[in-house]
Amino acid sequence: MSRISGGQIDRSQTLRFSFDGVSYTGHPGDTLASALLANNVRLMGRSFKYHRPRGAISAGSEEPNAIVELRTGARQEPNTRATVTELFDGLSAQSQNRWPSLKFDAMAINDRLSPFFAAGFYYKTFMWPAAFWEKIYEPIIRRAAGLGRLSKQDDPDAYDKGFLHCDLLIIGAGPAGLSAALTAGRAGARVILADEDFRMGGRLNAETLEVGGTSGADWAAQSVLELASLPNVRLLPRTTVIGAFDHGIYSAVERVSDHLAQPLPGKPRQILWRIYTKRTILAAGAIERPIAFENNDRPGIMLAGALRAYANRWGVAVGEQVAVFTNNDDGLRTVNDLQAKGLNVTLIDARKGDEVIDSAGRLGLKSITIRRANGKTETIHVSALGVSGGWNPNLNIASNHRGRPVWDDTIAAFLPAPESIAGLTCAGAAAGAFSTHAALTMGVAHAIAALADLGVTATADTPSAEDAPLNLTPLWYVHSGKGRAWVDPQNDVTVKDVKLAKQEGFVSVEHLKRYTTLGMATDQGKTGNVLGLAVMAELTGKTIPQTGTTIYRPPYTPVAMGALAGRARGADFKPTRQTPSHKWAEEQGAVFVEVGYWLRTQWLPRNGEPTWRQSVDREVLQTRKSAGICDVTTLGKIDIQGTDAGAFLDRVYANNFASLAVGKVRYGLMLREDGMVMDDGTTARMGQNEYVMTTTTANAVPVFRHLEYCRQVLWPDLDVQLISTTEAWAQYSVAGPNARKLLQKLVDQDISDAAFPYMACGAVTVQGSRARLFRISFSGELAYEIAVPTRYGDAMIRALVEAGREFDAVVYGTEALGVMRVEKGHVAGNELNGQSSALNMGLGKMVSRKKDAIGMVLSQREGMTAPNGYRLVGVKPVNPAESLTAGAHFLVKGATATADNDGGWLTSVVYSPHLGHSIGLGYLKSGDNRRGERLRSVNLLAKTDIEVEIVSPHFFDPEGERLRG
Amino acid sequence: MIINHPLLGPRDSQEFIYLGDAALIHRPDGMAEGALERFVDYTYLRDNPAGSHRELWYHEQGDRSWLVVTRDTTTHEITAVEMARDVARAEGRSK
Amino acid sequence: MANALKPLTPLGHDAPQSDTIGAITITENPNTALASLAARLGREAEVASLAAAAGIPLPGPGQSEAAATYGAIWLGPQQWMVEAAFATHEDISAILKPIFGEAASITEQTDAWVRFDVTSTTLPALFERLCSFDLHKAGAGAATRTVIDHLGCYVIRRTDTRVTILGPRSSAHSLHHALTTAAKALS
Amino acid sequence: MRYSGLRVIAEALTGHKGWKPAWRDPAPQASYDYIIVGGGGHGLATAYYLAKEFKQARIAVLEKGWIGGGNVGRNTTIVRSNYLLDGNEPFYEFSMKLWEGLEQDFNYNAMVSQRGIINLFHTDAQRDAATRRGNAMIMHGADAELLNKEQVRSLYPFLNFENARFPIKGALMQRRGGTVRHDAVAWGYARGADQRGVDIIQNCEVTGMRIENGRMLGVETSRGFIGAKKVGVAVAGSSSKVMAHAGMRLPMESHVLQAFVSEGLKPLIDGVITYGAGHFYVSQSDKGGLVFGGDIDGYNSYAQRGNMPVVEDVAEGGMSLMPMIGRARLLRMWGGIMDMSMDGSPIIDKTDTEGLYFNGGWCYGGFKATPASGWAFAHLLATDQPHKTATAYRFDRFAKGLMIDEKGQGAQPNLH
Repeated sequence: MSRISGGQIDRSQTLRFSFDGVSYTGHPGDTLASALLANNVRLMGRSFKYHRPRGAISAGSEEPNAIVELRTGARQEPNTRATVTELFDGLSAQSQNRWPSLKFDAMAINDRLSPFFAAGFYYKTFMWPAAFWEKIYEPIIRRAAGLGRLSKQDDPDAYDKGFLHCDLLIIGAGPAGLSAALTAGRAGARVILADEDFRMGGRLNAETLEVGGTSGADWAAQSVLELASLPNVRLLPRTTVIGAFDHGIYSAVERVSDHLAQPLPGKPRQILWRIYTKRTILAAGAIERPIAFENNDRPGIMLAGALRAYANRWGVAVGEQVAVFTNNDDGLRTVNDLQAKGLNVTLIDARKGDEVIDSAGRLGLKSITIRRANGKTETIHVSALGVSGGWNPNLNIASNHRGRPVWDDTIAAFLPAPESIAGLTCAGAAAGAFSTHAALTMGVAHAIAALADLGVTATADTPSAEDAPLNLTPLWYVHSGKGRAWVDPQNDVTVKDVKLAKQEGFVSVEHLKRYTTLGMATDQGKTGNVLGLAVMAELTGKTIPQTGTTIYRPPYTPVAMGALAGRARGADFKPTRQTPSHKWAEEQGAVFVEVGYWLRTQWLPRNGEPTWRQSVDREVLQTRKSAGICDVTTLGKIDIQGTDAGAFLDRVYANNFASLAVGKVRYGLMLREDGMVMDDGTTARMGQNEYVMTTTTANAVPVFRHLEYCRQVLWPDLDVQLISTTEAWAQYSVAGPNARKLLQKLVDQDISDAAFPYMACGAVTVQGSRARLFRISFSGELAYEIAVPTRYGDAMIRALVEAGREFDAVVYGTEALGVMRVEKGHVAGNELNGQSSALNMGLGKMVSRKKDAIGMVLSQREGMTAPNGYRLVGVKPVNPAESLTAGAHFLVKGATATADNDGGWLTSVVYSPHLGHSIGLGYLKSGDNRRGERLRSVNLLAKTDIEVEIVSPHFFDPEGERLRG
Repeated sequence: MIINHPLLGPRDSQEFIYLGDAALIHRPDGMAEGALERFVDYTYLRDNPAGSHRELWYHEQGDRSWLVVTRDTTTHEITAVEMARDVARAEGRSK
Repeated sequence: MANALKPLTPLGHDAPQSDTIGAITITENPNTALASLAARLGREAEVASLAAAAGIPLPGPGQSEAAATYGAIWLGPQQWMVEAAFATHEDISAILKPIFGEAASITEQTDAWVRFDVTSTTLPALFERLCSFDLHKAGAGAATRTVIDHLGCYVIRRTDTRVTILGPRSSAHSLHHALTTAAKALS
Repeated sequence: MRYSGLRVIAEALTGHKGWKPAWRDPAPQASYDYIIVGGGGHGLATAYYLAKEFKQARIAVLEKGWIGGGNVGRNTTIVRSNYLLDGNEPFYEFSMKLWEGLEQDFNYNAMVSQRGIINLFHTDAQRDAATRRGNAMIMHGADAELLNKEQVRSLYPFLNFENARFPIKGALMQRRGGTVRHDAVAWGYARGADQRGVDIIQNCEVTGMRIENGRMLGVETSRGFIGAKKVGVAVAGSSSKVMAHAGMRLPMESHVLQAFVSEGLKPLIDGVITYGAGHFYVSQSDKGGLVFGGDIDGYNSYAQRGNMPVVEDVAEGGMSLMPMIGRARLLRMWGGIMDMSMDGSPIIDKTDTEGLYFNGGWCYGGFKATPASGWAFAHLLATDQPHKTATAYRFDRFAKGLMIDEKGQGAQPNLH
């Protein structure tokens, strides 16, 4: 048992967990890694390429080796770092990327063949024969690659998003972060203190150092208690700040439930916080780096600080016989602490010329070979080796805005560039200040400075602490034999690979990274990048800063996709908009269709109608025969008022509006400035200075935005006011020969043709309640649109249906609506495709050139007025039994199906029950001169090829007598 | 990003819709001589500077004001936010 | 005028729906009539005095204000949403138009919106999960439009413990779902 | 030096001593016949084809940083020729055919992998548009199939077919579409061009253009003046900056497009999937990462980094399309600067300055276009005639009203 005394674990409680099916126990406060080590399990994973046996090298989120599949079933999480996985009762984890088992991994053959798998080898082979790549080489590579497995089941957990605001965000709750938070918190500022660990305190929890006369860990605990008592301070443990974005916005993930077997009912697994802050202090500490030597990747070989952390924080000795290989004084701390714990420790101090040159132990470290300064080599038996090549300030977030870090020779590491992110400063080890004293004082000083910017006065109160220097003498890799020395352990990038990259000219740090995959693993090179850079620098005889720097992009550590999506998934992906007749339609068993966010009635099946076509045919025929009712509420409605409203409409519509009389409606065509059709609809003049514009359902929002742009930006002195009324009114179309009779039963005023002629509009009452009536028609029938306040929409549809009973009126959906508009040759979505001009649509004459309306000028360009351009045509099959397909293209008889012969395409196709055959609208080159011509409509996807006749787009009542009836 | 709305103070740019270069304020006169050439230039050509850029944003999920935002396209730093209507008037737009 | 048509609430019921989840109560409120009021160009001062005379408050940007009969929410430059009791002001635009004549543009908005009144002693914690409107800072009277689960909504801080949300009526169910889900996550 | 499996084995057995630099590191000469500004995919491909196909010499590629550091090194690696319009489809199909023979042609394994791309549709209108597009593709010699819902399900059973806000109705499939190892494309062209005598000059930024009475004389650079008979600019993302040296304003804006990769996972997704109801497209790299992207951030930017709203929007699309990825982790995100043109389509054309040629405005389409773009630009530079597949990519199409607007969004770059 390698549990030793001490540590911040609760030994009074025992937690059961399993790894690769074997049961173990641990304690609250353990991580999966500390608990496994406590159970003498050092082997935790396999490397990506060579499948080398691996164990934890760190005690933090920078871990590249100890990554496992956590949990089972739909909650299985691949690539989870054992070193930051908080232990819970019942935890189950599996090793990954090995077969058949972790101890006996067949893929380890790659390790034997490693000479053939040097950096970039795959760019140089697998090219012959060409067809073999997809068929043979790549499938093998894909199967072998990848790390953990996703369950392929839907993620069962919920994720939340949230928004937080503060004066000062402090990232990291080590000595610098805590002292900054205490300083700012006591001064009354709004503070957020976030730390990725479940226990705040940072390195203080892993050290035996004293702060203010008490143990660092106790000081941290007391500080956290005080901060928790301050109402203006928000503590966010288990929260990783993943990136710095523009203007003081930071993104953070709080792991609300990951330390539980599963989330509590109603609770999210994680919350993605968007933090708005005025100032930020990055106090994320530093990350220790290894020294590369042959076979430096065996389980049991760790960073010296991690070895110390396991002993001090978790009461775990990784071995009785231990060695420490260091080039700085921090490594000596590990020696002292472990010796104090009664372990037998050998020191190899590189500064004295001693080096570790090799190690042995197939599945875990058994011995190391040391070359002493005097050249003598010796092999000693150890089960743990702590390595310290120095510490890299954890400047990750500070480089998110691509500010280049600056090299500091005294610590042989990169420091965050000053001012690299507006409002952010770095304190403590993250700024290269490695002593506890420096961290505490810097935290205090930065908090005072940040608050001073905001006009808040804070006072310094810094506890005493050690202030020892690092005394580092750089050593990056040990020069010795032919073996491999790992730089990036997960991706199996070795010193040799860096040398090969150099040899082949991939010297730029970006080329090095991309060619060798250095730093591309799940740890994003937190431990390996600077080492790789240093090796390249040595090879090229340049300094490290000359060779390049490494900057980091978000996220700081990998983030669950679920957290980034939050609640917006499945049926909640986007909001749903319901029409006023929705409840009624549901009762009738209507079939609904998504139209943008709207759900509209597509058709209303009646008993004994097995196919949708029968329902739609009935709706169309009955409407044309008697009367039909349709919910048209989804059309955009924009209330336009002001003394210049008429002049305004004259500029946003291509056709003339100035002459529209009060009480009248007119069809309007709206162009984009590039001359293409933007939208169409009717606009009604309800009063002297009052208009109601309707837009297509799809363009309601863009058109409103465009109108605001026109009145605010283009013509700021026009007296025009706008507001949307789309949802304020429930609007129903009543169409068909009996439409008037039907409506008259409900409308209190006379709506005879004389009193309410075609294209009339006005306020009316429906059995006493307020309503608006428009005599407009999309179907080509005698038709009205009646609008009542939305709350009465449900009652209105029921009233209309009731009133229509004597006429056997139907309620029709979007399909029947579509049939009738194609029969009438009205353009809609498929024709209003943003690529079509008024001329293309056969509406060229509507574009007035006598006024400066938007789009008029550019619609006159030669390319848009060419006579051989597309024109809207009607299309019908020569053989009525054949049906057309929207999207099919036009070819003349005998022409091959090539682009040169492409005449155009069918935009919309419906079956016209009125005509008894399929009909369509299409865009055909020179279409308006080709009436009566016979062409082929070809759909190469379905291999259909039918003869069609080009006809007028107005299939039904071309003179429009019915709608005036 | 945060846009400091002249009337409403700092707002998340997610509430806004971006249009483009504020030069769009200067729509040519469609009835004037040589209108076509001017409209082609106005509609299609952009300075697209790497640096300070005056651009139009619309507070769609807010007060529906169009704003002229001066923003550095290399750092995203915003140095000025004005009501587009005021800017348009100041630059000679009227009816 | 007597009304033959029977109204439905935005959530599709005869009576307003109310949900209490933990310490949070979310109540549908159909009893307010709404109309937008926008000053015509150049007649802003006139509108201000007419409003004052009629007891209609015209709060500044980001604000709402309640008076005896009328309340108002700032919508945009020279534009407000006027509130009054539905029982007495169902035809609110017809009531307001005579007050302002041609000095202002008035548009009925009552049924364009679903109104939810949210009461809780922990409103800031709830709204942290809904939108970027900071209720820790925004006291009574603060009002803004922002985004809640992709929906553009007005959030009006009536008191420390009561907030009104005006959302698009057609999405009443989606908005209600968003509010109750957030409330459950906190309870 | 020729690459081959045998060579790899031989080198492995002799300690990899024999590998030579993939390309030289020459100092710039006083003048060249051709200067290609921009050592990205398009610039390197242009130089390669100028030398190999058009037998031209005295060619230099000037790169301000390191080659392949622009969009060719920061994209989602998708190749396809599923375009709609006559102005585009022949060009992208030509590009696809070049991809299909590329590796043998330049003797570098760029892992051109034709595992198929599907564009999902969710409404009847989208299906109609897909039908129109599919027919246009076939008429231009490309391949296209229309899949119904069940065919999509059989390919990708884990997509969200139940309880979806926007149900999947089917997809347009191009089986020849797929992915390519993006960095390898730049390296392969660079190596191939270098072997044919092209000088690839890194860390050499063009700071000005020397033009006399309408004629290009050469370019001022951070490494001094370099004379040239013809200068071809292929600097996507920086086009406006560089062409400003010639006093030109371009019909484009620079925008940031973010792209994303997840942690390595065992194989899940074989081909490329594009969501039709949200901003999300995804494939899985041979290394195991899910490579995905969505919409541009939408504001002018040269910053090569984006903001969270788009990240969250993309994740929402991903979770809605394939809820299994909730527990996969986003590993890294990056931003590339796109030339977003006014109609969403590129320009490969001469300029009013004699001897100055321009290639840019690729919007999202740049990577898949790399081979054809290089070939067509080389053709223009060598013959002063547009390549037959690129005749529509002219500057004057806007003045003439001949826009190539695939999305029908008009003159607003951030909508394309």
